[in-house]
Amino acid sequence: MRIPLSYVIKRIGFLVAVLFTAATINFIIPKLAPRDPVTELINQKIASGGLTSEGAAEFGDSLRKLYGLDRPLWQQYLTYIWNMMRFDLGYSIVNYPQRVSFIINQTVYWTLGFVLTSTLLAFVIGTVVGALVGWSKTSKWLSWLMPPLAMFSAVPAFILALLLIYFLAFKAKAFPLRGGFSATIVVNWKDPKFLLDVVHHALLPGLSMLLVSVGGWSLGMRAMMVTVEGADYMTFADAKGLKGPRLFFRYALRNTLLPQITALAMQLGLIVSGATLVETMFSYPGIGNRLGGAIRALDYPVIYGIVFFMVVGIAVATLLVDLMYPLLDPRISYSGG
Amino acid sequence: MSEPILQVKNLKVYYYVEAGAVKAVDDVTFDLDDGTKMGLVGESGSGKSTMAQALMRMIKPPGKIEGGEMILDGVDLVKLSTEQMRQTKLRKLAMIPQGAMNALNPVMRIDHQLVDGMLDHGVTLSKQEREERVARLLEMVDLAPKVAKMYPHELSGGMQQRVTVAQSISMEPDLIIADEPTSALDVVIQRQVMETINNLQERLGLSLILIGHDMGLMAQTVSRLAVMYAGRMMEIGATYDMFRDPLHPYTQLLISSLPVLANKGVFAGIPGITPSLLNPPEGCVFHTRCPKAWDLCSQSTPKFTEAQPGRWVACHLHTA
Amino acid sequence: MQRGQGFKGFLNYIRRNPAFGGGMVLLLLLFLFATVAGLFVPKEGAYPLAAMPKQPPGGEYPFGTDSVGRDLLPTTIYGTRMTLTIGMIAGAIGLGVGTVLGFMTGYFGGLFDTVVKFFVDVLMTIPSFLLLITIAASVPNPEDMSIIRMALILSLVSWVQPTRAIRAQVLSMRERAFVMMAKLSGMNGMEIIIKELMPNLMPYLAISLAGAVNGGVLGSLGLQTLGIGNLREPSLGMTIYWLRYYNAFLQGYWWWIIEPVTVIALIFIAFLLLSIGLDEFANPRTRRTV
Amino acid sequence: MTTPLLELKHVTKIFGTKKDQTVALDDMTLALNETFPKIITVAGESGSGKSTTGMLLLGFYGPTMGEVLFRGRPLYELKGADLFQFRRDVQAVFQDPFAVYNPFYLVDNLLSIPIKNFKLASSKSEARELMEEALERVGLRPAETLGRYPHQLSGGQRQRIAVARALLLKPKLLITDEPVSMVDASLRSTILKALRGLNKEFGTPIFYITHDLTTAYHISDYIIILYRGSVMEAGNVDTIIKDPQHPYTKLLVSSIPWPDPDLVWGGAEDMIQKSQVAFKAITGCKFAPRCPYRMDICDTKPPDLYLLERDRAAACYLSMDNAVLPREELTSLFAEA
Repeated sequence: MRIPLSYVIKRIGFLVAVLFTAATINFIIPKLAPRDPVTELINQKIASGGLTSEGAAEFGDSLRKLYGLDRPLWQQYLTYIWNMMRFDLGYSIVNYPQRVSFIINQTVYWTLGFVLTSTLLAFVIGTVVGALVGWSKTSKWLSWLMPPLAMFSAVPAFILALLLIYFLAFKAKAFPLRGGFSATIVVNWKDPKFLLDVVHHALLPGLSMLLVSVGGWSLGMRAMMVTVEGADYMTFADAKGLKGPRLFFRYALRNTLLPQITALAMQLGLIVSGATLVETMFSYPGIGNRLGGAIRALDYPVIYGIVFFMVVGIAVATLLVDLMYPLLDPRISYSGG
Repeated sequence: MSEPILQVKNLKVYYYVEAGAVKAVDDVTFDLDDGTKMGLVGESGSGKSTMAQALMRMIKPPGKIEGGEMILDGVDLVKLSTEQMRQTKLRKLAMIPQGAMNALNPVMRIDHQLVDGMLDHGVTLSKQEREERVARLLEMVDLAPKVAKMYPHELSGGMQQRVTVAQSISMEPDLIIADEPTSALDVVIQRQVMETINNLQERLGLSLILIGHDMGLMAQTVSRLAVMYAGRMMEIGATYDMFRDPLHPYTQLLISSLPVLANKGVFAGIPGITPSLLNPPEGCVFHTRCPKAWDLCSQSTPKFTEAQPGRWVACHLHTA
Repeated sequence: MQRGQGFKGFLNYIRRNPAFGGGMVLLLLLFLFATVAGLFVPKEGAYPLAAMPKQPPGGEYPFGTDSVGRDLLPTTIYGTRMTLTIGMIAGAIGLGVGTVLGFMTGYFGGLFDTVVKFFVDVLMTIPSFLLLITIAASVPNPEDMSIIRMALILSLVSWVQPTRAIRAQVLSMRERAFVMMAKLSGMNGMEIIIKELMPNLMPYLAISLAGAVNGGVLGSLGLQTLGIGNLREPSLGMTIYWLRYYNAFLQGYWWWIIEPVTVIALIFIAFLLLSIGLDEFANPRTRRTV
Repeated sequence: MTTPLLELKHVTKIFGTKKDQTVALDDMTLALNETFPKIITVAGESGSGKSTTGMLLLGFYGPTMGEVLFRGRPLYELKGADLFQFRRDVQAVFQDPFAVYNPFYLVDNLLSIPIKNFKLASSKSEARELMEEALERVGLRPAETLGRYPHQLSGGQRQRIAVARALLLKPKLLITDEPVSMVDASLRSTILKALRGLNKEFGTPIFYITHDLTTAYHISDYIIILYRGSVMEAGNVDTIIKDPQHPYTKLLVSSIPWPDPDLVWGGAEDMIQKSQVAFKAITGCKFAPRCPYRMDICDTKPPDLYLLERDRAAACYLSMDNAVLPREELTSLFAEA
């Protein structure tokens, strides 16, 4: 099955629109807010003793020139968009002269590791469990799984994380309380001991993401399974005397996967938001925790930069899921609408 | 006279709802001779579709086969285990479904759908045999070989229905149950599909039960006709006799309400409304609307009896 | 769905739809906890230095105290009240805007619909929480934001989902034959929206409201946990922020963790049950015909 | 000549996007007069444009090209009192006897709302009388019908209430779209009889849309046979059903399943082609790809309507020896001799 080019172009056009809107929001909001990053930076420098109040005005003007803040708004906007297109996200105020892109690069892989793993695992487990529970021919005890899974799905991951930390890390001492690796270990990605330590640290944050999303996927899957079981093609397949496994996998599951994958595309944003807070709870060295830190320190370029980066990531991932969809559904027509 | 391929005896299918038992099929008895086409007509709520589901043993809860026998080629389907019934389906008893546009798996190519039923009934086929089998089945229903590699949505409603017909004959069953197979199709296509089914029935010597509400279609296709009303069998006989000399007052009214070429502008309906299946009237279920009803009709249920050779009717007018 | 059977009918319905009943009861209990309990417990206890610090539950402090001397009973009561209030204001605004936009765009279509649909689609891709962070962190003095300002910020994103959901429902419903019939009976557009569509969409409006309030609560918790929002006034998110700030884990102050987490979990479980129940109400799968 | 009540003028309706277009109705001109109390059937298979014609006449679709005129004024121009008058004068009965009811209200609403809006009664009791009278005319007992919800009545009862509504409103024109196709056979006659009664007693013209030539033959005076948006044959219903001239009409008529064991399908076998040619851009007669009498001329341009008799015309080159009836004068076929 081929993906029609016009569909790809249309979809990419939408991606550009999303990114453009996100960038514009990022540009406008600070301008609307009655606060001046330069003054704040100067105040910080004064407070930290790096600058005297006499030199402040002069320093401020030179800074404004450096950031282009003395130019007309539309010029600033164009420069800003141009910078965004090159992924030039500027400098951190607090950790000047660290570039925001450097901070992202430093933290993003930590996040990707545990978020991708837990999301995929949760998606697979949740889909299978939901499918089995929804399938009328499986035994009924399976449906007892649903209430606890549903409970977990209702609670935000970072709230569940608190409980996991307290019970599993603090009380049972089965997992580390915080961080991405032990303070006592030498960072060496080629050392299996270090890798094991990293995995050990990632397990609890991953588990809190996993527990929360498994319930959601299985609830959705169960509902779709019930709908599909009522479809005419299932009745006819049953009338053909097909064996149970074929009915389940080739007919029911195959048809429910499509909406499930749509749901995955829709959930990406929620997953990233959830991961941000989970990382904060665990002081995990990922991008979300870094965002939390920037918020506490009011380090605006880092906040805007990371948010923009996350939006790009989600938009691209959504695009990929959307492009995958037609490979699974032969019915899709891309003629528009 | 050949032996009956199917004998249905005192079949009862009830649906249990909060308010009580809905008697969707109540005490239905009939025989079907080998190699015949029988039509089963009835209005909505008559139980004709429930009959189809019951014969396939596909009654879903809260429905249940409450009693009776369905003997297909000497085997009582009611008594079979789920697995035995699964093996019976397609091999001895197949179905042509109603909703042509939704009866095929939308994400599977036609050839796979045509073959998988056979595979699950113990037929082993090499890749080449498979292709030949699919091509022959498609040819039998007048479809081009290229249809094998297509998806259902690429086919018109008539073509999809032909695929389901091909599916149903793939293991040459004894009996095919067609549940309003053309109700979603245009007249010309309807005629084509029905003629295809007719040809196959004759060629393969199958028996066929055609379920529907369209008396016109019945007049055109079946040799015997069974009329159901409110869950009960009213009358069975040769199609021609049923149209020309209906015995049961319900059949009489039904036939006279039909628009034919000769009676333009004559509009005769059956007054009254169908009774509730939850609380069917005492006695004959039709007595509330029957112009010929008398005391006895509201007191005792008429027996379904052979009034003339090959002609069965459930009416007190004919039991005496 | 059967109507016109009064309270008994309602009870009967609850029996067939226990999720709906469970959600309602749980939510009601939480409301009572946040309101009635407040009549007996003064708010003063919810501020630092109001009590003996680091006390486990019991005796004078049934919920215990935190490490700076907040009594956790009033903190939880007033925190729940604050969190629910923020969620309800944001949810109500979101539903209000969403209803107006959803009906207008869904029923009348046109350029306005195209524009709104585009923004909704874009905002569905941009996670609302990230948008909230950007906005909330940019306002002056994010650390002492009022309830109203917090709720208003949350409502900047809480209209998106309701708009989308209601628009979709209206789109499918406006093609229904009874709408054509209403036109043929001399009804105009607004009359049709209010008299014909609205009543049928009630369950969907209720689902949207539950979703929007749920989203508001979740958003406020998330922001407060990151330290955006009023950190002096008691709220559930603020409690989470402080317990992390003072490393309640390392000290083993279990009550400080368990209490807010339990209340938060109960709030979300109530919303989950409610939305499952409302969904069942809107699309009953048990409708059977013979 | 008086202005017709409702008129299609060179109306073309195209559905779909630029790439994937379906011409539902192709250059149709038709005038319906309130002073001509006949029943005109529009018949055709799915995709013939018959229902689209109804929707255009009711103003629920706008034409892609051409105009729909109510008393000489385009429908889209109508506002306020004029639009109200249009709604008052042109009424409809639809196919699905459930969908026309708002499930939230009692079935009474279907009758009481137009009575209220169109001010047909001066008091509540008068309104009640009107409703009861109309219900009795379609064979319903008011006590068993009013005060119920739609799901508490049978399909036949619901459809009869819809017909009662038309009887009560006594419109200047009634458009019925497959009014009996979802109703049991034993009730069809009752409903058709009520429609015929409205037509005969109150002189209401009826535009009867159907795929079912048996009911068309029984109820109507004239018939228009549509195929893929174009008129194939039109005129007196008796002669067309008993002696069709256009090859398409022949095919249709020969496929009617008459409920008569003496009238079994036969003849016209040669017309039924096994596999249908894919429809590409057709420059000539739309039926040519399926037509057994296809000639070279058929592919050149669409045939005109040729006048076979005073009240009958066919769009087929086989009839080209006859006088041409300009397509915009289709209505002239439906006139008293």
